[in-house]
Amino acid sequence: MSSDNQSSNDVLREEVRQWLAENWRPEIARTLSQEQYGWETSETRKAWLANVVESRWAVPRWPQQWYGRDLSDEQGKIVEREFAAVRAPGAGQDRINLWANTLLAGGSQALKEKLLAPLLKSEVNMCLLYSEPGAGSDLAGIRTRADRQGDHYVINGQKVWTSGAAVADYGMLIARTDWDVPKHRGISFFFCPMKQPGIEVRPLRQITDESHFNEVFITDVIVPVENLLGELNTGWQVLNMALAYERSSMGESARGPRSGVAESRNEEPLVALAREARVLAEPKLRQDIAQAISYKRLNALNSARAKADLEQGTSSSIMSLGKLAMSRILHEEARVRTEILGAQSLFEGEHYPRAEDANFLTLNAYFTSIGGGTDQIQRNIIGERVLGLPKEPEVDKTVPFRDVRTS
Amino acid sequence: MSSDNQSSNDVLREEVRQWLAENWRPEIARTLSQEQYGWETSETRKAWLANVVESRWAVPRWPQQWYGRDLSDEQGKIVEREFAAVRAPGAGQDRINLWANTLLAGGSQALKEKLLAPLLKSEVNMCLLYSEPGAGSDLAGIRTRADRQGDHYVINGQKVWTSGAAVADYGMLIARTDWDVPKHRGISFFFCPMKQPGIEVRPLRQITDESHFNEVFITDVIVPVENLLGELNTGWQVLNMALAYERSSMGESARGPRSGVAESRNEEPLVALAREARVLAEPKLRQDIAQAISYKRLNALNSARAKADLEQGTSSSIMSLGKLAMSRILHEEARVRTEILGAQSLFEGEHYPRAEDANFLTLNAYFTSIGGGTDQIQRNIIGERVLGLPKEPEVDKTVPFRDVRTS
Amino acid sequence: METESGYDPDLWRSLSEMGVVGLVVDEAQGGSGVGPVELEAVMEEVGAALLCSPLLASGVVAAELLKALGDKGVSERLLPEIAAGTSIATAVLTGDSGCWTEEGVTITGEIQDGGWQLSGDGSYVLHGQNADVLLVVANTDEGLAAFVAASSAEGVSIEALPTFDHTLRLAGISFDGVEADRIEASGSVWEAVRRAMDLALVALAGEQAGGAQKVLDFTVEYAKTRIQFGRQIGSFQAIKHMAANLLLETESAISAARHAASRLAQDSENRAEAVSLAAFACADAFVKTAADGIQMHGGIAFTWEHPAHLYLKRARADAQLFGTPAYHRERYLQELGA
Amino acid sequence: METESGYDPDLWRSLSEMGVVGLVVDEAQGGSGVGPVELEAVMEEVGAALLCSPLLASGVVAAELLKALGDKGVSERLLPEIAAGTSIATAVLTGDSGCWTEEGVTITGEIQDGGWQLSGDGSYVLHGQNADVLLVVANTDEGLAAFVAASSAEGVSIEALPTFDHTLRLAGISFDGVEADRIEASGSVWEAVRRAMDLALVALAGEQAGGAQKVLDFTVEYAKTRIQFGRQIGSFQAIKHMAANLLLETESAISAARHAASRLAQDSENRAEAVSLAAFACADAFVKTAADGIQMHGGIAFTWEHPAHLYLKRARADAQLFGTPAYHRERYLQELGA
Repeated sequence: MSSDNQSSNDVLREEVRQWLAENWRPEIARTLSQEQYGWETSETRKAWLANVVESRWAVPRWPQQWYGRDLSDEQGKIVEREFAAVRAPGAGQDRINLWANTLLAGGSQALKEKLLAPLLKSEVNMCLLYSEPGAGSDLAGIRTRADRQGDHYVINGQKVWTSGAAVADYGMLIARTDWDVPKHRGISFFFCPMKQPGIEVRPLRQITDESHFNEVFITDVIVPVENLLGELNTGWQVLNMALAYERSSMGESARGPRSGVAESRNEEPLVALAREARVLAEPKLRQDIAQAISYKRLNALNSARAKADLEQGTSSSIMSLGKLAMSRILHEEARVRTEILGAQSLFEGEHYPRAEDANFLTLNAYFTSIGGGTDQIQRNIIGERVLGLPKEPEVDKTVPFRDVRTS
Repeated sequence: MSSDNQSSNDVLREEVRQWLAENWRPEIARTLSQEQYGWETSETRKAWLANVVESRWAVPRWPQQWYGRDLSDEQGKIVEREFAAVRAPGAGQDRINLWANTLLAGGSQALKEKLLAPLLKSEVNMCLLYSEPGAGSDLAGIRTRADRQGDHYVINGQKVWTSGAAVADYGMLIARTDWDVPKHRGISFFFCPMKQPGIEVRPLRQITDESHFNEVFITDVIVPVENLLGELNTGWQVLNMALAYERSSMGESARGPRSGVAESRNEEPLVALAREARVLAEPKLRQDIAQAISYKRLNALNSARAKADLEQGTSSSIMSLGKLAMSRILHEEARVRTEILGAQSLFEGEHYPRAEDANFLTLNAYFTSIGGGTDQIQRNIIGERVLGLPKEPEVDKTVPFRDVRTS
Repeated sequence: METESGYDPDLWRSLSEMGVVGLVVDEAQGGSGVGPVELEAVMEEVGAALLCSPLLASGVVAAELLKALGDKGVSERLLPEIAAGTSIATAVLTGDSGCWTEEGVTITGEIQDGGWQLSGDGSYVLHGQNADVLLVVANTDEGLAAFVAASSAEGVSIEALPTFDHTLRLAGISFDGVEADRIEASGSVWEAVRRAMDLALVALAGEQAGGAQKVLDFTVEYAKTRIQFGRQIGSFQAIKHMAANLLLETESAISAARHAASRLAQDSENRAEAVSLAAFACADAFVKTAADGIQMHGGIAFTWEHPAHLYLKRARADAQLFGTPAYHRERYLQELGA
Repeated sequence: METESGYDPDLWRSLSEMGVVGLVVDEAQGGSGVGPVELEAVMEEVGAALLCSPLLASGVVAAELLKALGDKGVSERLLPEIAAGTSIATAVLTGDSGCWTEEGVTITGEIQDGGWQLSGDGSYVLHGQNADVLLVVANTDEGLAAFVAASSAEGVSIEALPTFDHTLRLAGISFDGVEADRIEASGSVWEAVRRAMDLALVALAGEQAGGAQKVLDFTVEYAKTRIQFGRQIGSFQAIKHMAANLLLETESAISAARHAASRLAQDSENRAEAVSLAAFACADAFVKTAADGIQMHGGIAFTWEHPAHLYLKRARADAQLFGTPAYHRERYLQELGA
């Protein structure tokens, strides 16, 4: 690193610090730290984010033209670190804001002018309209259609596994725009306005008896042509870019128990549970517990190695393992919890919070092993993209979508 | 069952009993019971078998024309049971003699006249020439060729995993006779004379440091046209019939330890081993031992159910599970043996017979999980033939073999 | 399946009329007079249909316990009602620990004013909330004894326990000086309990085997019809090989359950070995099949409307009901003399 | 790999000259003066190549034990020779039980005629048959003590043990009143042994991780080139998914081994936790990868000529060498405070 760089970095750091000192006032910090995270964004948060965006700290790596400062990645990190040091939100969106990055990369001038700033300021709510009942593992098999009529597209179809659809202003939607070419080549990517009559949102009841997701029925929904991202029929590429943002963040966290039973910060949850259930001395359980904990620790070590590799500029093959690893961690932890509880696991409800946890986690583990690409799909991806193993023969790769077999 | 049948069965039973009373003399019984089984057949055994064949008890279900009596399957069982009751060998070959049944089903008149009787009398030794280095799981991918020249075929190629090749008089061989049709349709099936110069047999050293198998190099080997089984280019069908005989007998037995350490007849080997190693009280090991034993017992129960089904005339889907089950039994038993022995398993040799067993069984388990169709192939077969799941797209099914990709 | 009262009275009546409830009750007492083999076969159907009824509680555990205790008078009074389904009986055998050995007995009986009175807290009582007749095993001065009490008797309080599997009904039952009739056992009371529990385990094994087979059936069916990437998903090895492994599990479970049933029917010496093998093999097979079945379905089975999760819940409940698989593996090894 | 003497003297000389043998020896004593991190990296290569040498015995266990014992005189005499590879040292720490705790020590030392003499039977001595210098931990009247003896000393008898993995050299060594020099430990002798064993476990973990990665590499390579059914076998999900699972195993093993090495390098408080995690994770990963690797190859790997079985043998040996995976899982849980 040249000393020129070094000194300009110092200048930048100082500038951020000073701006934060002036703007990140104690009362804002206090209000935001006490907020519950949910679909609705508070006014205080919106105001703060607006300030961050207008001061060009939200997306400093982006071009000047779009609220940015044309900073290098390294300089972007400096900004993020200063924000993180005082726990101020809003920076680093050029790295993590899925919606804004997708829009910047693929949106029309008009759409960017209209939505980039609101997205960065969390003034609009978004949802994902990708999966369909008939297109789960095979996302390119979607049958929702978009037909051009004058200066807009008319969308018809059905989406599923959508979270936040009821409060969303826009959905990132993939729809088929050409039925006479192979499946990957006839898909387009839209920002679909959600507040219109043709959108019907029905909550989906999960096996955990929760409803985090919706089915969305789409009937004659209107999307202006400027809401098309990328070129017509290149939606598969836009989608894959957007998915890359998502995947890179999976495998690092997952929901824990929902019982609300306080867990010791100092002890592994499985150890604490076994201690409480007075079975911590059982040799077979001890082996199972050690193994389950090791899966979690090993995944954390893998993630740390992947991050270190990335920071050194080498791309890491380990990153893609996180989701598969997490699936094993969650299923195995739920299994061992059940083993620890024995007959207690028959129960549920407020008097049996430990059983509630074990049963919930058993079912919720499928959220990871199925959702966002099943373990089986994930193993395909790892085998093909990481290990370079050949793909299977694809029977529908060159067939016009119209002629592809469906359920 | 009609009373007519019943009385004719009684007559048959009486006839067999009387014949055995006259022919199965104590000195023969004694000599044969003391014989070691090997590739060579003793003179006493040959003489006994010749007597059985000539008296038409070897293959009573077969036609009169070929040493049989045209008996029904039920009547055949009566003959077998009487032989079994006095432990006399040689009956039931119409059910279990792979070579003779294959020859009867597919052989030319000339070949049957020449070899059927010697096969039933164990006067000729046989081997299997199916697998090739390039055709393991994909048996139809063989590249050994048979070219017609006048009244014989000339064979060139290489076979592998052949047992008994060095002492065999004939080998059941598959070779390619048409290269311009898809792979399954250009294969023919031969009885190949092994005692000729173009046959070179090299022992294959296994990972268990044993040599039960050979590689066979075949150079300009001559096979008379009458040694073709079935029609030209229908060898795949003949082969599948022959394989059916083999498969139905797998999954019921496997080699045990080779240390020669006497094992208690009353105690499960894993229990005995753990007791001897003074770790039988360890709870984790007890779980592993119980599980490993259960795999074996469950397979025995499955086999018994399959046999009962067959005897009642219902075909059983369980039969095909035996080989896959046996693979799990053997790998798991070897694993638990290692677990029981701990550091002892580092050793081998006469002073460490238990370690020798654990290590041998660990490696030898692959004989079952790879040999005769890998577990993976076996799961395909079960999925497709038993559960009726669809086959994978076959890229080489309709391609002329000449154009098929090979390693 | 799931109903408010825990079972459907009409269904219960049909089962009774078909002779299912009285399967193990002698013909002289209004039962079908058949045995464990037929019971196991019926339970395979019960498992496949996720049937929710007091069959296991009343027709199996209670009926077999009465038979094994051998008090002619009590049997002649109760068994006909049980077989006819007009009376629902259940057994109180353990307390909060859910321990199914002699040490697990938590109720005590003592003589007060010339009659027996029961006190203490029982738990894990199958269909306790639906029972008319309670068979109670209790500690007394004279050792373990068995009693009959009416669920409506004074001093009985029954609390439904909140089960995760809503098709399973369990209750905690407290006894506070409840008057009860002592059953005059012809032999050891605990031996009678063991016989009843062995039959219950065989019935449960049949339910598990039948449940596993059903899950495999509808999963394979789905794999044949669901198209992804232009192919039936069952043509992919990932799915096909899971299915093949599950077939091995389910067929083994069926073999184990039927084998244990036939050993009970023969009153064979190594019946306990066969029962414990069936207990853990069938429990594990059902849990694995139900769990893998969800994975093989993908997203659709993550929805409440799809039945797959109901089978997983039942499988998990069955695996804990009368001792965990680990407990039965240990028992199996002991029966093998180790 | 396999040689008659258990190692190749030319290779040993090269390793010594490259500084590999003296990796953990201070520069002042002729070593490279680097630490566990570099050692682990070298051991990954050792595992990949199935290298057979006294590196672990002499350059790791013996060298680290001497350093940890802290007897300046002895260290200055022995470490330079060890680092240079001119002397091969090994440690005698346990007997026939193969138990790697303090209770496993089987040698006793007592003063006779004014000097120390050692007696008893040691076993599982790494490269004992090739060693010049024996470091012996023994029980004495004053508690545990460490000694140096020459392998050529009177009363020493060395018997090579018949190892299943022919690339592994182990010996039983008997001491019959062998004269030895006592090492003046600066602290607890057993604490020094633990430090040496921790380093040995990290080195072994590196070897296992490297071995696993190598097996995965050549197996994936084979799956890309082997054609069956007109396709590379790696295009079948059965093979592809096994490979993906093995990648998770091997990457986790590498992470665990490197993490443990860095914890040792920092002399971190929770070093033991990191070491035991690496010990069982790497052992299991290597065994699983080597085992599945054979299955993925099919028949060709069932032949003696193919290297796959050599890796399985090494994997199995490594998994037993300094305590089984189950032992280390238990230790891990204890380190977590459970």
